[in-house]
Amino acid sequence: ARDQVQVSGSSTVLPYSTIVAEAFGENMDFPVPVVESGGTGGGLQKFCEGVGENTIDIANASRPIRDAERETCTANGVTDIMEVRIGYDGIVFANAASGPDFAYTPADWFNALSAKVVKDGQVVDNAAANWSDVNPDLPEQEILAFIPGTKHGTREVFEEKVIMAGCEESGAMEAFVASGMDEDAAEEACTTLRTDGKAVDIDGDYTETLARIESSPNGIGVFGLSFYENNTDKLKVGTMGGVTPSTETIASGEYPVSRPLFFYVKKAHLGEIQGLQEFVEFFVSDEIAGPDGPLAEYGLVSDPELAATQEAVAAGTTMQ
Amino acid sequence: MYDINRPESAVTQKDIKIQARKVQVYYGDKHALKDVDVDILDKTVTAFIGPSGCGKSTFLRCINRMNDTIPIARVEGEILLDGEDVYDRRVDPVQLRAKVGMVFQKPNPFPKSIYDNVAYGPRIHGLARNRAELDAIVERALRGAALWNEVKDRLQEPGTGLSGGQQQRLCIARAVATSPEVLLMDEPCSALDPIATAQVEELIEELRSQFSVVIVTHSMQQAARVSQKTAFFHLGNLVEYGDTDDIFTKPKDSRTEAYISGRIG
Amino acid sequence: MYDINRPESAVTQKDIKIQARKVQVYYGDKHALKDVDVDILDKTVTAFIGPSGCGKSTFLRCINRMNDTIPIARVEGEILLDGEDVYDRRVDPVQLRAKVGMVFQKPNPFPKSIYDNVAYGPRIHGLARNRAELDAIVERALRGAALWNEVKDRLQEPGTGLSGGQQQRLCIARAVATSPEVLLMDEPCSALDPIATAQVEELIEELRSQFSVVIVTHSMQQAARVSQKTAFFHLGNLVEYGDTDDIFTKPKDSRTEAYISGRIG
Amino acid sequence: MPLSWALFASFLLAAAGYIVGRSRAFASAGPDVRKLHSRPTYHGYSVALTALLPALAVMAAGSILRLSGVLTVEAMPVAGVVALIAAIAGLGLGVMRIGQEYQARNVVERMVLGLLMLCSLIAIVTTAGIVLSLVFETGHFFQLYDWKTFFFGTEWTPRFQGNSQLGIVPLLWGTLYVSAIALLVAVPIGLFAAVYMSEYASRRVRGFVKPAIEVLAGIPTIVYGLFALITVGPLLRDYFAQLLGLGNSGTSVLTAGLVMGIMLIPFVSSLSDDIINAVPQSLRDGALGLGSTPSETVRQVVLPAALPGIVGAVLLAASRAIGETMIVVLGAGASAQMSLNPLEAMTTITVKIVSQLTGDSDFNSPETLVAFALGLTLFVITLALNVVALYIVRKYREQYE
Amino acid sequence: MTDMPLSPAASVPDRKPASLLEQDARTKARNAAEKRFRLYGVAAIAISMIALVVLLATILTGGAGAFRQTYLNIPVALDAAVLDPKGNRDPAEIAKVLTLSYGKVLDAAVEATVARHGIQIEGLSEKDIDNLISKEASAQVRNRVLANPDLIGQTVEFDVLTGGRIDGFFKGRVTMDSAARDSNTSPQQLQLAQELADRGEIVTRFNWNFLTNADASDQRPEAAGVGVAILGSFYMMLVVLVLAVPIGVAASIYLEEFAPKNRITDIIEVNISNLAAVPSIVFGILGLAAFINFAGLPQSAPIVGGLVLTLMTLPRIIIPTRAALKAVPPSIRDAALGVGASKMQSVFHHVLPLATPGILTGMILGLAQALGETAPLLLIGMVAFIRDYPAGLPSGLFDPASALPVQVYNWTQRSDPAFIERASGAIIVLLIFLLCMNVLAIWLRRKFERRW
Ligand SMILES: Nc1ncnc2c1ncn2[C@@H]1O[C@H](COP(=O)(O)OP(=O)(O)OP(=O)(O)O)[C@@H](O)[C@H]1O
Ligand SMILES: Nc1ncnc2c1ncn2[C@@H]1O[C@H](COP(=O)(O)OP(=O)(O)OP(=O)(O)O)[C@@H](O)[C@H]1O
Ligand SMILES: [Mg+2]
Ligand SMILES: [Mg+2]
Repeated sequence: ARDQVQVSGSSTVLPYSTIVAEAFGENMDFPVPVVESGGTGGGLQKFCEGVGENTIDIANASRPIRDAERETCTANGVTDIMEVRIGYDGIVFANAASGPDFAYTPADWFNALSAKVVKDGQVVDNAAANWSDVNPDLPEQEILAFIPGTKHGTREVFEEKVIMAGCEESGAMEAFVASGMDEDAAEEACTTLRTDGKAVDIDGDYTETLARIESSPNGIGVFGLSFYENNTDKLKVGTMGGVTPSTETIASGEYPVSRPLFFYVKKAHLGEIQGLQEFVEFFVSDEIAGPDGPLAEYGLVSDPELAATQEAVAAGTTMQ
Repeated sequence: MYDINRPESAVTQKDIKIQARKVQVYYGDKHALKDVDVDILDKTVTAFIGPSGCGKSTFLRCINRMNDTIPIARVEGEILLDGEDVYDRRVDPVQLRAKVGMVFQKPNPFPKSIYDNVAYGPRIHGLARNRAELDAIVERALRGAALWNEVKDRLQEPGTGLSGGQQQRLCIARAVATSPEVLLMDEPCSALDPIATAQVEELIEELRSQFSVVIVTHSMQQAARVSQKTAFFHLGNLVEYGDTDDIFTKPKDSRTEAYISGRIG
Repeated sequence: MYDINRPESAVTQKDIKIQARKVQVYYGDKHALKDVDVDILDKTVTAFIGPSGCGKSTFLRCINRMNDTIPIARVEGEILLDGEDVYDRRVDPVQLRAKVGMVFQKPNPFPKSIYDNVAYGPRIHGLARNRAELDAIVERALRGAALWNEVKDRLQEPGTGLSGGQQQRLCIARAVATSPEVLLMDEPCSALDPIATAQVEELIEELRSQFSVVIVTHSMQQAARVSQKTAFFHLGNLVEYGDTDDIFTKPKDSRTEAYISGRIG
Repeated sequence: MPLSWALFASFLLAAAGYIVGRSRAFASAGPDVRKLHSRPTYHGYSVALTALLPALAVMAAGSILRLSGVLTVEAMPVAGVVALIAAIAGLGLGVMRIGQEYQARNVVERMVLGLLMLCSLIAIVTTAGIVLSLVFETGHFFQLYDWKTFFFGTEWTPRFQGNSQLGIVPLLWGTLYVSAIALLVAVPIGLFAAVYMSEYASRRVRGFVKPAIEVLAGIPTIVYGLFALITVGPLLRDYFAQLLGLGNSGTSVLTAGLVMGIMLIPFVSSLSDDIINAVPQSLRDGALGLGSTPSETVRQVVLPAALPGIVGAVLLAASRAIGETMIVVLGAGASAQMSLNPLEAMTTITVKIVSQLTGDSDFNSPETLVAFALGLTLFVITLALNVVALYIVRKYREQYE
Repeated sequence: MTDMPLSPAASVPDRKPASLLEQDARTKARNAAEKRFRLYGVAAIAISMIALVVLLATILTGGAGAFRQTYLNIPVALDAAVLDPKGNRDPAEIAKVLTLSYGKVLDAAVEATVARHGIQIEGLSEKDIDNLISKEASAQVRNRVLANPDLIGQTVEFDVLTGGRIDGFFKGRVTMDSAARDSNTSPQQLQLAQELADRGEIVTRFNWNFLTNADASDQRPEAAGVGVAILGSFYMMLVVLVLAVPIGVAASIYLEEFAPKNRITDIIEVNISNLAAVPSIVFGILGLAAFINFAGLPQSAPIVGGLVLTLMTLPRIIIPTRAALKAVPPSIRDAALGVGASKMQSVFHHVLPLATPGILTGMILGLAQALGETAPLLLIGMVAFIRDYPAGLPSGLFDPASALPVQVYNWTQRSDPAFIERASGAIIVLLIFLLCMNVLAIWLRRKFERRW
């Protein structure tokens, strides 16, 4: 029989998972769980492969499981799934530490990166070259943004909470609708980014984004909060709507760009795989996931409703 | 076209070792050997003569099926060894080649030591029970091929580092060491000096007491010296076959006569 | 040990083309050629004779520095071509080899068409200005090597698909086509029938009118027929060198005599 | 009896069979070993193989049945016993067959040939496996996504919300572009290095240089990727692209191609070197003897003779180029564009297979499933390229001797 | 017989007067071409070697630091009140105390040490002092206590890892400048470390643990090692070596020497070259489907990784092997067949030994790639955080294990910059591993190389 818990999924959740796995192995009489990184989609796919020793126990996800995925799960016999929210991930915008200070609004980002913008009431191709073209308060620096590639969940959050928000904030959304688009088309127009090399997709990880900023010092990158906090010597974070990102401002909801992180547990494995129950409980315990725990220290925004999660885990509540 | 007058006497005297019937060889489209019929006797040296490119090597390679290795070569007709068709599907060419040894026209020693070159055949056929026996076989073969004196101190050096004539003798020794029943030699003395040639001819004479030897040669003198039977090939045809003495003294075909007297080539 | 008595008359009559002085060749530790001194005349055919393994090919390969390609071979002494040391550091072996052509002992046609084999030399030396000229050179060379009739219909077929003797003649044609000043031929007729041999000998005779030809042969008759000078090698020594007639009729060295009369090999 | 024990026992039986077979063969030969058709060792092998192969076959069958669920775990010991019985039966049969006439060598060789054939079948089975593991999900993808847009679409913009543009054309273009540049770097450098090593360099130099260059193939691609990103990319951008006005992208096809080319050098150089070295010296002598320079010899005689091997080496390099991801991600970027400008960022099919497969999108969505379609399409394209390569080799091949 | 004069003078310009010592124009041109050609060769090799040196230099300068590590020597008062709250020294009870509590004990110990040395630094916060040492230390102390509960209540000397930033400071990676901006350290903390180092409490020494430790989480780069990865890579390469090389050579022999030359073998040939072009991740897809889902082998296991890499390596061995076999001149086969060797014998006795250099090259390159590959391992669960060592052979083949390239891949993605040094260190280990794997092959290849 397999004697260690197997976890797979999102690379955003991965560092938190490994911190917990390591502490779990140190403090408990169980082997250290194996934590794979394969992306949320890949992890959930493995998760939904079926029930049994050859399948994984936990899938990490940087987004909630989708209905279509639930269906596949059900079709493969993975019916009772526990959803555990572990906290929030803040998404920050940072440039090289030697660069100027930036104070953005979502509208700035929209106007800098969207393929179509509204100028004097007209929908035109985005021609902004410098940040100061977008907003005179911003430094006069060439626009070059390293944004997560389309494989990343972060991209979705970026599009939704920054670009989309900026689109609405700047009134472009209305202008798009006014120009004859329907709601969906307008939304799509909002989130369609320019392809002239100002917005550079990054398929790799934040380390790649950081390396790109080092080789192109004008660049501004999109990072996770924890990554930024580990690299404050190289990066300078920008404020969003006047709020500086931190675990506190995110937890309080002041800083807008964040998303919940989850993991999913196969209930059928709880009794079968030794240590699984303990691991899940350990993960959400106050010592670990609480605001003073190692996860928060590393940059995870602790979930204000952690107590409810702990209860649900103890009770084995599954998704409906 | 082909009207060989086989001497009946010879056939009755000795067994026929190899019987070729209507052998045709094609290289792709090229018809290289046409309707060759010949009986090669046991314990006899048969010489194949004929101008360069007439098909002597081709026929030789038919006998032990070395033509199988040339993808474009195609053989038709029958060749019987001791009455069995060598092209029969049940015949194992490996066994055939163990019986019918061959010395190729171009010396092709293995890139191994001289000793290993000669010992290879005996080794794979299990002719020696121990190292001493093997040593003896190798020495005998090398002596037979008149190479022993030149290489006895350098048996472990590579066979490819020998001179042209030495390589040729090495290949003869290699073929002899496996003691085949029939030995096909394609111009075995072409790179040899007269003395070495004489020694190889002596070896052939010696082999004849037990085996059948077929030798291709361009030297009429050599053919006359060593062979009892001679076959003359011309442009892919076997023009004439008979006792060596007859062929050289009273050839029946005008082409044979022309060749022997040095008029066609 | 070495006491060659060079016929003064010959030297004065014709220019010395190649002068070898104290040539030593070693293959690793093996001393293959010892103290060879020889003068090869222009517009003369020189025959090298001697038992197999005595160093004839080795010496031939020294003259056009083909020994450079054998890593373990080491040459000492001087070889002068037209008075210039071919082992001089300023000498370009490429130019040397263009002047001193060679036919190897083992036929080694390129894996190209027959035409390309022969045209190779003229092409790299730029001997033809256009295709027609090249065709002419190829045809002339093949005719000279007595191969034209056999291959004229298959010039585009690979040279490796020829019979042994045909390959040999192809290599002769290839060497002749570059019109070298000296032609070194290592047993050029070993795989040839008498007629072809005669034709090649005729070619050699013709080449002699302009060039110097060195030929290695095992056939005393051939040496006597084609050469004006003969050198006899034995166990790495040049034993005797002189007019062919003298060597064959009144050899000075007992070893020469023994070899010619067929007693040593 | 567990299978591992049965396996062990069969090997023991086979070893015993070898000894028995050999000695029986010696015995039946009598004083003259030549009377035997085959040498005694072959008799030994034949007995060993007749014992071993049936047992292995039974065990393999048992395992497959077990995996496909026909047999239960409990039935496995039975399979072990059956395998052992098969081994013993084979052993008996093998020993009985020994005799002067028995063609042990042929039998052994036929069995070995069978094994060899089996090994080459693995390649076929692998292909079948790959196609099977791709084709199902590809079908699924085309149910969700219009095939015309996929094959002819010139835009690649996957989105989480769906409604993505998933045209393969820009990816294909990027793949070909990057690979072509990489080969343009690797093939000349590799070939020249190979020629130099085999024709000019001394044995000592070669003995050092060849393995040293091979280290290039062993350096993890992430190193190359970072090299491209941090060193080569900015260099090309600052001193080349910006000066020529060809854009100012830090990542470009050229960057990735150059760096990948360096990684591919050993594939061309080492393999070609071996093949060139195998061309018989007599051919070189022939050419040199006619007064050609070593380089002429190499170009006109040696390389044509070595062509099939060299093409194989280049194909291998090309394959590696097509399959590479890390260098492309870091060097060429991740944006799917179609441009002639080599100083612009582009990406390749393989990169997108990896990123769509390991991304965060819904695993049932076309955005993820497209990876399978990309894989299968790439498979078909490379197949076509390989057919062309085979044809070229056949046409220009020069067989020596 | 020759009906044309052979004299070259007819059509050939007279080349007579040329001396050997001076080259005519054409020869000059040809020699120039020759020189250029040779120069290209030298240039090609020079480019390769320069690239190699540059790459190795980057790896070495980046990774050498991973082989040194900074330690702090402190006496730790193992406070019984914290570590054994019930006071009955019951191991089960002691085990309930988590590392978090040990962390507090250690914090006190570090603070005590600083106080003992009387180090006073303006603006030094308590957090700076506590973060001087690695989080790994608490696990280290806890393990020691669990192994020997009698230590509780005593003061014991411990050699603990310093934090990643402090370690970086002593290796020059972290400077006062960067620390001023860095939220995880401060100039004061570095100053403190310097003071302690001056007093001999902090030392930097060779880091065996890097080679033996398992991976560690993002918070403790200083504790991470490649032990599990080395073992995992070793197991996988064992599988690849045992399967891919013999199968690949056997398949090549069949295809090149025995298979009839027809459509089917053409298809197989094309098919094999095509397999080489299949991206490695697709082999991962296949491996997941065939070995894990169908055959039921475990996730993250070296056996599956080895099998997948075997399939991936096969074509890369078959292609060079076939080329090498093809390059053996037919006369050698003829010679063997002529003395009555069977085809099989001629191949195994003569052709194969002559083809050995090519086969070994294929092996060297194929294994190099197999050793460095991560993509296929992604799908079979080997790109993972694995702390526990796999068992010995053979059962260890079925235990979860990591691999060297995986470790590199993982570490380059971690946020703490200290992992970049570790990644370069792992690359050095990987290259050494590769070299060890190849020396035999390289030596054999040199031995078998010959011309004929
Ligand atoms: N490559 C080599 N390596 C080592 N020894 C060699 C090599 N080539 C020739 N030899 C030796 O040097 C001696 C002279 O060889 P060479 O080829 O010159 O003889 P040869 O006179 O041409 O003989 P043949 O008439 O048989 O061709 C022989 O003993 C031979 O074994
Ligand atoms: N592999 C081949 N492919 C095509 N044609 C061939 C091949 N081998 C031989 N031939 C042709 O077949 C004919 C007979 O060749 P074969 O080698 O039998 O001649 P031979 O009598 O041995 O001549 P030689 O005395 O020159 O060796 C020749 O015209 C030759 O060109
Ligand atoms: Mg012949
Ligand atoms: Mg010779």
